[in-house]
Amino acid sequence: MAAGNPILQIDNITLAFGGVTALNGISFDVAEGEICAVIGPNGAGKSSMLNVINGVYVPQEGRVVFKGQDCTRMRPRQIAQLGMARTFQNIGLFQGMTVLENILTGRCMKIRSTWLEQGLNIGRARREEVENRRAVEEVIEFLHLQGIRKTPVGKLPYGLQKRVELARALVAEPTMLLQDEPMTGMNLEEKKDMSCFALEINREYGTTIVLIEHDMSVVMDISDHVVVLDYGAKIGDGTPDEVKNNQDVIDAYLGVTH
Amino acid sequence: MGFDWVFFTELIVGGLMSGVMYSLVAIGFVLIYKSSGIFNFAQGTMLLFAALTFVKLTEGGVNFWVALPVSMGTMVVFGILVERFMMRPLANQSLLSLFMATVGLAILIEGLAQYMWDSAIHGLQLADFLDLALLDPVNMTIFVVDYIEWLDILISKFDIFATIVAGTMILILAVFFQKTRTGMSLRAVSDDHLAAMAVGIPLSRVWALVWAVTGIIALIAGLLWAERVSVSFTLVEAVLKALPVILIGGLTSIPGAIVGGLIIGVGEKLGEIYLGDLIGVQGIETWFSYFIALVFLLFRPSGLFGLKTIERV
Amino acid sequence: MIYRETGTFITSYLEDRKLFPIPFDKWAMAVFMLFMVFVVPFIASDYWLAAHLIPILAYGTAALGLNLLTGMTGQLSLGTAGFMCFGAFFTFNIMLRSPEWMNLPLAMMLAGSVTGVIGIIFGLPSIRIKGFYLLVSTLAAQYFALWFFRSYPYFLNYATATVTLPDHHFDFYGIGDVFGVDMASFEAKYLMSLGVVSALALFAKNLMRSATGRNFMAVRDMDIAASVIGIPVIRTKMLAFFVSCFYCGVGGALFCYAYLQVLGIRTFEMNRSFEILFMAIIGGLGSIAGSFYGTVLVYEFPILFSWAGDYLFGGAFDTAVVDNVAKITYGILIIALLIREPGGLAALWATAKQKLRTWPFPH
Amino acid sequence: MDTFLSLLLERARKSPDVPAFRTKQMGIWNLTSWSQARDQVSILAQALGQNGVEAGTPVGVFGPNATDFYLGYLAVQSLGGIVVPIGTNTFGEELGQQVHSADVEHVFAFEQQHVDALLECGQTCVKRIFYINGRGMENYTQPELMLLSDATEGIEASAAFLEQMEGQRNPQETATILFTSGTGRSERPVELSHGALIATARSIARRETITEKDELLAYLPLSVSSDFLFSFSLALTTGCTLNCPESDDTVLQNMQEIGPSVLFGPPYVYKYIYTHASNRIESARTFDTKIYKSALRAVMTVASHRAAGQKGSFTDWLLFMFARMTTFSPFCNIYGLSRLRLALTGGDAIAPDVFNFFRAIGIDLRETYGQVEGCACVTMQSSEDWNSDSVGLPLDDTEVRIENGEIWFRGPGQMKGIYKNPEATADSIKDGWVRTHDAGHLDDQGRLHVHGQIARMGSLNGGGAFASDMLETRLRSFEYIKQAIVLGDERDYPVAVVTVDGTITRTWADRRSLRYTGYADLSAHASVQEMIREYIQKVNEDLAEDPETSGMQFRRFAILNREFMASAGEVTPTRKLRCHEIEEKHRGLIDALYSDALEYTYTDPVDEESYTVPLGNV
Repeated sequence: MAAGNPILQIDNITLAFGGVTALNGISFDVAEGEICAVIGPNGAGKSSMLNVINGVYVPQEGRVVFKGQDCTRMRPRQIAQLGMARTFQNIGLFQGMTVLENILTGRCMKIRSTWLEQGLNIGRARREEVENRRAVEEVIEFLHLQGIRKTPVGKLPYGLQKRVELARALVAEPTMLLQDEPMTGMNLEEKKDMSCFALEINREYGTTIVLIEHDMSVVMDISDHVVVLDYGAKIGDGTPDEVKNNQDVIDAYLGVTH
Repeated sequence: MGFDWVFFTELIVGGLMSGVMYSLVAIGFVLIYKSSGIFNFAQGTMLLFAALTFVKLTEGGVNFWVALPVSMGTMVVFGILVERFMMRPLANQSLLSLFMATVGLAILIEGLAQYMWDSAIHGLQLADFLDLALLDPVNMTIFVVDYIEWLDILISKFDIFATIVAGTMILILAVFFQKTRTGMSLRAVSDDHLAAMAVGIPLSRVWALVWAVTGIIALIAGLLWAERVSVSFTLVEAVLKALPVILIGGLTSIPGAIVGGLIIGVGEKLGEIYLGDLIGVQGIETWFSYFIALVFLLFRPSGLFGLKTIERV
Repeated sequence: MIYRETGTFITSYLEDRKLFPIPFDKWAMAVFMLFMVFVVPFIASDYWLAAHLIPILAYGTAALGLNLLTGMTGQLSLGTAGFMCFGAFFTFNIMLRSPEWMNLPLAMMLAGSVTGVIGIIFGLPSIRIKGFYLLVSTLAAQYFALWFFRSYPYFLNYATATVTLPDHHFDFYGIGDVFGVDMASFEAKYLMSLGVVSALALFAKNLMRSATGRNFMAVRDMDIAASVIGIPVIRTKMLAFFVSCFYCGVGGALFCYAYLQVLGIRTFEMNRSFEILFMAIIGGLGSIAGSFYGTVLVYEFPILFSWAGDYLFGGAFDTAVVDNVAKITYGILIIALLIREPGGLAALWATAKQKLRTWPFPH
Repeated sequence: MDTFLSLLLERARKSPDVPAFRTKQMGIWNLTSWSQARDQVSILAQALGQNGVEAGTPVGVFGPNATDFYLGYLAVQSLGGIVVPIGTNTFGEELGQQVHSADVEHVFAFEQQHVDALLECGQTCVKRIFYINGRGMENYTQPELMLLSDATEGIEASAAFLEQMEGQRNPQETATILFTSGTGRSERPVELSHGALIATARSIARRETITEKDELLAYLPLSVSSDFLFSFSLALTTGCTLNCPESDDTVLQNMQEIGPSVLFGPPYVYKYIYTHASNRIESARTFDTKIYKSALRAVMTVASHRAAGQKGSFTDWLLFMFARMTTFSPFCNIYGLSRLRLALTGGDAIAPDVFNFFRAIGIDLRETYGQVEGCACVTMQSSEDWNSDSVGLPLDDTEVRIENGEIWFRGPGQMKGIYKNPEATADSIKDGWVRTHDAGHLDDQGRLHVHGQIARMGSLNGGGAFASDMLETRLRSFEYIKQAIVLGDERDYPVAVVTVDGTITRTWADRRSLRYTGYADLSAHASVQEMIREYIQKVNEDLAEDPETSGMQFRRFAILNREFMASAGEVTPTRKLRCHEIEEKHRGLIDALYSDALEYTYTDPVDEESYTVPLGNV
């Protein structure tokens, strides 16, 4: 369906917590360079899906293949090293740090100097700090965060925190970006900004984006490919138009009982 | 030399009995942890304070049956004060701050206990009081420190008594929290603070109650423990022993505290005798219980009965 | 009010990373350090050096070590005194059993490193265990340390209870003789402690403003997010244990060598761990300078209190009473501080500074 | 006589390493010294020359305040081209009109957003767009686009090239085309020569001894004439450093970092700081508030003495010094005003309260009067002018006269004319005098007093005189009122449409525990209505005292559901209200104000939501 090679293959994923099945035999592909939206009503298993993709949860069955590597059982860090970054639904920022420090943590995989060099503040450690800062500044400019560099993230309004989190993910230069409900709790203008950012990231850096959204209308305009989940099962998969006209999807969203 | 089964059994029984005592202390921790997420560091000094209050009263010639309720009352007042002046102002702060506050509370109580009474070491012959108090009708002198012998196994009578008291306390508490309205509201609070408040459970009252109950537990545990280790600062350290117990059981589980207590009680005794012999050094019981707890925790990071949390992100 | 920040701007990223971005702070610190190095040894009496400054430096190092672990990385520890014990004993043994060329600072670093490795061992459970559950592991370290050195008197050179640390351990390649300075004098010990502590504090500060420090704090604030963005959580925790225990070990060595002059197991009882925990908490978890503020307050509080008691009531009360009142006041102080400012003295100071910066505005 | 090019070369010769421009980019301040500036300009100029820019070519410069664009000015001017500055937030019809009326064929633009705006503005006269930042533009294939670094590739810095160009330049050449702000009349392209701009800047610099050591902050949109004069021209004539902030949101922050010593700001800037500060102090603890307020009283007392020319008591003076030291010196530090020795305002009347406040706390604030036609500055107050009613004496060699109540001026700073429009030029310049379309009078000391735009003065239907500008300034004096427009010409009575300042009104409302959901809801709140009414009543009482103004008392007013916005075309880049547009847009509301209605419901075209605006009787 989607053009381009699949960069991420989700193959028959089943995930259960105790007796509760959160995901039931989900399969779909994400093509390289596309924006793929995973939508569904509350409790459909969207976040669990994301957590499986980047290794926070290990599924009972099925495989996740990213860039041709089976990463079903990899740790989140290993998957991050393969080039996957993500943002969290309830903001996964480090509350004790400033905006700048938070974004700098996104560069952690680029650090080559040892802690001894850093503690002595010599050579490579100093150079790396400057290099990483430069990379961070580019993202700051891109996402218009210039005014709040030294602000502790806890003091920022919700919408800005989300943006800082996006910055932290971007600064790692990922090939794939997972966004967990990037627009929830935002006003219309912030939502517009957020979708613009997603489009720009996708266009300029060629980053593949998988985003989860509760609200269908926001993502339909920006995504190339939509996967619909409901009660842990996949009920729709296709272009936004195909999905919009899918009877199951309409039922799920209108709350028709099965 | 064959295996000394009698000695072994004695160890097990002794271990189980001290385990019950550990459990009693541990339950105090668990109650507070469950209701407010705080690891109550002041538990040890509360024991000391309660025991000292009682000892000083009786030393001053107060009758046992008066001293006991007066001490209990003191602990209830204490619980209410803690809620009002510590818990409430700290309500929305991080768990670490709350933990530290209890550390501060521990110092405060320690100073208070020693200021109000004194810092000398007191012996406590609970058995004497009990004999006097209960006026043992058939003169069986069951409470005199003594041993009974059964199948060649020597068991301290006082230990039996302590076990019975502790066991009863645990039972009462269990019933209280499972069946009564107040107990249920406590459980609701422990599940979800906000939700509990939303349905109209008065958080501050529940907290005050929990601290008061903990105070009473501390009194009883303090008295039983003091019999063994005397009323002094050592009582505080003895309580640190309860730490592995609750951690094995899981900080949130009362049954866990009981099982944990038994495991530690037995494990410690066995380790001391057999493992100590094996490696040829004495005194490993100071750290052996922590070691046992670690081994358990490595396999079950939230303890045996602790809630396994699914990390939601 | 005293801060004049208008007109201070940066033209490079290195400038933005400066230790003291505000010139006023830089100068204040420089003056303070010069005073500590060049003035204090000449004006302070032996009593002041031996009973105030040196112990504060030693305690401060340990509190800083604990702060790196608990405040920065969020791993709660009650084993500080145990790690200090390792550090002190190893330093003594290295000095005792190594050839002539060994010197005390080097021995302390070596002993600190060994302590760090032991720290990693006791830190291993932190891979699986989180929060308060981790107390078990650090308590095990505490009791294990005491038991270990009690059980193997070899490490105390077969002395009973305590051993007096010999003066020649302080010798530094005969440098004292060259300058005619007694290296075992309090002045020399003070300067050595100050040097070691300053170097360690600077190292800690550098570490905290670099990638490693950010990793520490990331693990503290949200370890799942940390692992998702690629921070090696386990390695970070182990490193935190290593660095923290290194500091505690050096602190323990300073405590015995510079302060107590004797080495014994009883120095490192459980109580010491608590004392240092208070220092870190009251000073402010997560703040390097805070460790020292806390140390000063916790260490000096009882002294000041009993002095004030004597002064005001002229010994009308017995010392035990004053002690207990001190404890009560102290407990209330901790609770009040936590209610008012959970970030400790460092946060209070930061607030005050902020207030000075934004006066007349509230923020 | 000098041109901007000769000034640059002189600076680069005399003080090559002195900082010329400083721009905050990527979190740090990047310095450009005069010699670096010369080298970059020579490269840029050669590149532009190769791409067809020559003497007399208008070149659009479209971007934010940044070193690159001021260097762009110089490059264009060194070739004899005409700089047409375009503000970074200009787009659509407005952009098209500017590009069209100044015949812009070449544009020097910043990034994607600007290129998009140019491509979409509907004008095809643009032949070449140089852009600096190519991010996101990999897929742009339009032939007119050229990445600047491609254009300058292989070109070496050459001072000789610039020196050769210098010989061909002439101070009478047009340096720039700036647009009149268009609050009343339509926007007109005004041609200003090198000589006029340099003479005006020199005149100011001489009066105030502005030197190399001064720091300027350039933050107004490039298209604003004050920016051209008070940033670019002043920097080149005096050699002081021109600082450019990082972005629009960080101006205040960057101002604190730099601590400018000379600053020009339209009245809204000072009003903003004033309101911001009073809002901040409102949320302080009462103790702090009390100290602040008594300090303010102390300085205000002395200031009013000085304004009245009296000598205050020694105690007053002592209190005054104490208040300045303890309260207002830190105050200035927070807002980055500590090193500010000359603050200028102009372009619109400043509210007297705001003016007095800044003078009292120790900022040497001066009002200027100017027009694009006169290089943005014609008269300027001196530091002895403690009242905001006059705008001071004319600049050197400049004369001002009043004819039929209208202000006319002539001097070295006057314009060459309206670009390619001899009729308009002839209408504006008569016998060497330039007309201003403003009414005013000269006092006995020769100081100019401005009454407002003639077009906005008129009479009420009853026959009484009417001056909207004066009334608006009075309303704006109130810190809760952010914007005000007053109508009454050829109507029965004066009415006002005001907008409230969101931040400070929120604080006010929160203190009274009012319930509201957002700005619109708050502005329609009965208590807010009442507060504004009380103020307008006070204004009416003041008006009643003077027989000349007693006929202008307000009868009705409305508080709009949102602020007047630049994006809706209601406000100019310097945040002056565009009265005509507003009258057009809000005709329904205005009609309702002249009826008995107590509220007016309409659909706001900005967000297409329906709002009910309550209408108040004073």
